[in-house]
Amino acid sequence: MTGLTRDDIDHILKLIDGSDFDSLKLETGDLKLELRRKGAGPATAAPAPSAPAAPAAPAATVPAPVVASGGGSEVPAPLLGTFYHAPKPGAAPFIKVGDTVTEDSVIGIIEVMKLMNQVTAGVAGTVTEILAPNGELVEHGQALIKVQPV
Amino acid sequence: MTGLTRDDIDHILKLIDGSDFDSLKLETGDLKLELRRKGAGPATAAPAPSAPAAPAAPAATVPAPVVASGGGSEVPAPLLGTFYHAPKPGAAPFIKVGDTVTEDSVIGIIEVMKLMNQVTAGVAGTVTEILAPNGELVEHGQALIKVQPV
Amino acid sequence: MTPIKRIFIANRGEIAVRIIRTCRALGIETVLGVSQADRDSLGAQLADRAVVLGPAPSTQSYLKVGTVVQAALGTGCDAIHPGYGFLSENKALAEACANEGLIFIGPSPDNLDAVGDKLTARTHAENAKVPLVPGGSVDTVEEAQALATAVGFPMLIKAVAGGGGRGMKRVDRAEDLPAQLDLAISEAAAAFGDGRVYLERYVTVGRHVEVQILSDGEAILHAGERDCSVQRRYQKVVEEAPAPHLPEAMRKGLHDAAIAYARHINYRSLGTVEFLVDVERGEFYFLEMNARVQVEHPVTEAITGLDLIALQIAIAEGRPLGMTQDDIVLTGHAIECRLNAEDPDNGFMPSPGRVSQAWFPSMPGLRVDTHMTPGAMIPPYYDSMVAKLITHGTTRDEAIATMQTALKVCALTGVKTNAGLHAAIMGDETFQQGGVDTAYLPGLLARIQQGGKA
Amino acid sequence: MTPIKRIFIANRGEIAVRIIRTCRALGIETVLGVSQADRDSLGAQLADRAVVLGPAPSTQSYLKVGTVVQAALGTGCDAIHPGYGFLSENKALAEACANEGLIFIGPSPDNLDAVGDKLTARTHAENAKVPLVPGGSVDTVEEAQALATAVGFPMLIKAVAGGGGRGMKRVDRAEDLPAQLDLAISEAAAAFGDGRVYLERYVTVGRHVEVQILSDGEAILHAGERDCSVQRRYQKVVEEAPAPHLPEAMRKGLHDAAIAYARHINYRSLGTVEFLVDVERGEFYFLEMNARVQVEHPVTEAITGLDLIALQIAIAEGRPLGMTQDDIVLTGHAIECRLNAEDPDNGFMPSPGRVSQAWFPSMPGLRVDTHMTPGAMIPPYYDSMVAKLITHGTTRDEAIATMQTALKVCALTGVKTNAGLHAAIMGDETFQQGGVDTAYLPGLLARIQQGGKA
Repeated sequence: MTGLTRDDIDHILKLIDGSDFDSLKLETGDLKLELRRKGAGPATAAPAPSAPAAPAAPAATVPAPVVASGGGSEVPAPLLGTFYHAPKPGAAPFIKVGDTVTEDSVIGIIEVMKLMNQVTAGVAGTVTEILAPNGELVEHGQALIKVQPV
Repeated sequence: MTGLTRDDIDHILKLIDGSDFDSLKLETGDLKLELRRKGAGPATAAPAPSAPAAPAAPAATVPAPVVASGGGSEVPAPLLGTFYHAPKPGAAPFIKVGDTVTEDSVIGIIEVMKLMNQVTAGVAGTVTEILAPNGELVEHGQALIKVQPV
Repeated sequence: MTPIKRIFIANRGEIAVRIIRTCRALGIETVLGVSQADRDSLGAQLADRAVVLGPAPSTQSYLKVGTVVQAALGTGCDAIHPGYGFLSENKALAEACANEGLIFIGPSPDNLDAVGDKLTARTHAENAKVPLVPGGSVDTVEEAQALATAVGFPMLIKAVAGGGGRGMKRVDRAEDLPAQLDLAISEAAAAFGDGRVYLERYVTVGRHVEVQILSDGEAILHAGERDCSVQRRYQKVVEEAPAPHLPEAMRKGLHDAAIAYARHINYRSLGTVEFLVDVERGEFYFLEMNARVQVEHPVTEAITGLDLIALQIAIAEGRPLGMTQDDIVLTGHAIECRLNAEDPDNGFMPSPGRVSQAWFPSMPGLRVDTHMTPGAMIPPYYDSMVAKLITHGTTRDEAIATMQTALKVCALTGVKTNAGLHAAIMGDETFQQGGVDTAYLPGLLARIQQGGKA
Repeated sequence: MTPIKRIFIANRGEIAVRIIRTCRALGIETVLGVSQADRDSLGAQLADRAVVLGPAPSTQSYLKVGTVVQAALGTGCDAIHPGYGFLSENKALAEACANEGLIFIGPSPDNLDAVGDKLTARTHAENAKVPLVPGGSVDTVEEAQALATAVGFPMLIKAVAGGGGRGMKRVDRAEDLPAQLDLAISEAAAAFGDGRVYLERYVTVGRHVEVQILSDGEAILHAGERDCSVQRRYQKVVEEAPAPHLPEAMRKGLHDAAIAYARHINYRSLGTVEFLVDVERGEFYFLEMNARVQVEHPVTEAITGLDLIALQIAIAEGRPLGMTQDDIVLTGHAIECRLNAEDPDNGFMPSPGRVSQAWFPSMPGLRVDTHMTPGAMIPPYYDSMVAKLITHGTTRDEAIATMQTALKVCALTGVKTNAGLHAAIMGDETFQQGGVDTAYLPGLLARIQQGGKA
């Protein structure tokens, strides 16, 4: 277990003082520190309507930035749209839990007004969780899947 | 230099989550961590009028709670009133920087409506700084002097 | 005339913020005395300076006369505004101010004497020919029995030193009187250190109507009346102005009686004379005079357009009111809902804690007086009132409709509040008809509890 | 008639909060699309749901038509409110809404066409017999010279695709015309991808007066006019209603012209027809029509008592206005000050950052529309307007006096603001006299800069 030094604490303080106060995330080694002001989190969700069937059109590829996390890396949605697990309705999903992915592995499709955008993992490792449900709206930056980096 | 462990961080997080959000003070070893929300500090002071001459009446004794601090212990005012360094105008001050005090040493007088309250140090050590000026209003809890504990 | 330059505010919460608002408009500096629990409160942030008086409990901070006066002097203030509650009607503070050359923004110590003791206040009312509930003071059981025979049961035994509903006993039958009297006397002695009691007729159906008085010592004017009959356990919940469905002769009678009382005691400042209106008999009785600004003063401000705090400060400065009764014109109807941090589902237990959202947007006809902000802390030590919603409309119906909208739009989350109760009252047909008495709210609460929709 | 149940708000800042306020009052749910920079904004907290559209820059979030429509569909909304700015007059959004079965809370794509292109708008005005600044479109230098001879110098060359002061060139002499025209055409082509320009007489002393239009497609009503002449670099700073010192015949002429224009293009929704009032000649000229709710709509709400956002939603639902011109009664005078986070001492540079205090208490006659709270972040990516102070009084003097008090009382600290400039304007004798033209504010700023007290 890595200990924090006084310099680390100074660094935390600087982050808080000089930057956005509402939330602070700090990662060092296997330690993840996350502060968020009460009441400042994302608003609670109104129920979404049932999603249309996933389309089968070919898709543009959008690399997803990777956010490191204590229990693995979360792959966030690179854009807002409807997230699909499979290339078309009834087809096998691009990935499932336990799969090994490379940075270029397609993990799903995000549709924006009939435009299909392939999403790649952006990180190599083992898929540990599928976070965003099939056929529902994902926000920009919303975590889609979780990957344990190799 | 003492390092913070993950448990320490958990403790910080608990303090923030479960308690008053506006400010957090943490001390461990010689490390002092203090967080305060921007804009939540005490209001800035309007100028105070010149204080009346210090009276010479005998005084009740009020023990001051001690607040540990990175650079020594601050002795806070146990009540609001006018703080006097000396028992009467022109007399020598009760203490000066460099003096050694015990817990029971009188460090000054706080007057509230002609009632004189002797303030004791509440901690043994060497006086390193006189913080509150003579003859001026001190708030409840305001730091009066600084003592380096022995 | 002594212009005030810097006011020490000896209070907290919404009224401290309300006073700061008028002071900023007038260009008067403010120093707020706060307890340790309130050092990050909105009032402390808005005042030009805030000083910590002492620890959280009021007895160690807001109620310490010497500390308050010392703090006012030490911060160069020339006046003290006591708000309501706490030291607002405390003669010792008014006297200490006089001794120290500070202006007490309130009436004189003599005025406070004349209204502070319930029995003295009753005597003044008698002398001013202001109607009183039939009754009087009693020392012995024999006196009490004679009085009861003359007045008739049910009767109420009240402690002279009581107030706000404390120290009251209802007696329905003559045979219960001796034992209840003994009990009342010993309870009063224990609770208030003053065993004196008096007997009054118990008025079963009554409305609480009070008249706002403005006096500069020469001109004594009224600013209309307020109806505060929507009460729970003697605590006002909803107030309005004017009082609905009052016969005009009775309304005028109330105004005249209030002025007569204030004139009789040479009252000078803002004040309120409270009456019990006996709907069955078509009569009204003097209850007491409050020698301070009231929580519900905004409904009067809404229908008169006056700034009562500004007037209170002007009177304290020695300025003449500069107006006559005809200058005070009442327009429309105003309603105030007291938003409390309390849990209506749990016996209205106080619900202190950290507020997550506090949003009271500008809306036509809405005024909100509050010290709440997102992230504000409601400490458990003080009153649970956290905001006052005041609506003003051309008609009473319009004021109610605006309040219903305001209750839907505004947000105070993170703590439990009585907002739902206010929505139930505003939506209730009986309240909408107007003119409810003090039995109304307990009845509505019982109906709600029985599962019947309010 | 299609009742709206859930509105997607495709905007940010104070107007998002303003729309949420009316939706809460109407019982309509809201979903707010935000950029990453605005995810903790007040609007995001108050909406029933907030979704992140994309990164901070508007081009990647607020301006992406497809993303906005997808977000509205994906969150189950049945309508989109575009606010002002951003996509509010974007025909592609209105069309996409129509294709996807969403109600666009604004006019039809055809209406947007009719007012979006400056030259088309001019042609419509001509056909509707609405007065235009003498001038017309030109393709060649010869055409321009002929036009200039007929109209007279000084003239203004305007880009057809320009707006908000961009793409304008003043020409004072005939010999400068050819070169300036060439320059204007190539600049317009470069800036807007559209090289078309037109020439107009340059009106040296003008007042900016605009008429609020309400149309359900059948009834076309006006809600009075607003005077927005206090401008700095074509940005409105102070607005008021009604326009002071306007001859009644001219006021009626403006109202009639606005209705004639709206009727000519079969306008249906809320809209504003802007005019330039030529004080010297006693004439007025059509400028353009804005097919959205305006920043300054609250001054009209103050003097009419209408909720323009509620009316805009009702029209979008297909409801009839349910009123006639006589039902719109104008009462008193209202003024709006746009509080911007900018540094007046440093060329009005935007001053983004974290707000420490934001306090806008209820005061008689004051309305504040804002998304500021203590601790709020003002991101550097968007408009610097952070609050609108609106005062309403029986007279213009009263509205000014209330604004002066409000500027003293309210607090927005932590960032620099133009509050001091507003105080200078409100205290300036020329402004107090009323009826200033668009040259007024630059003149006042010059006077202030020269050290002369405003």
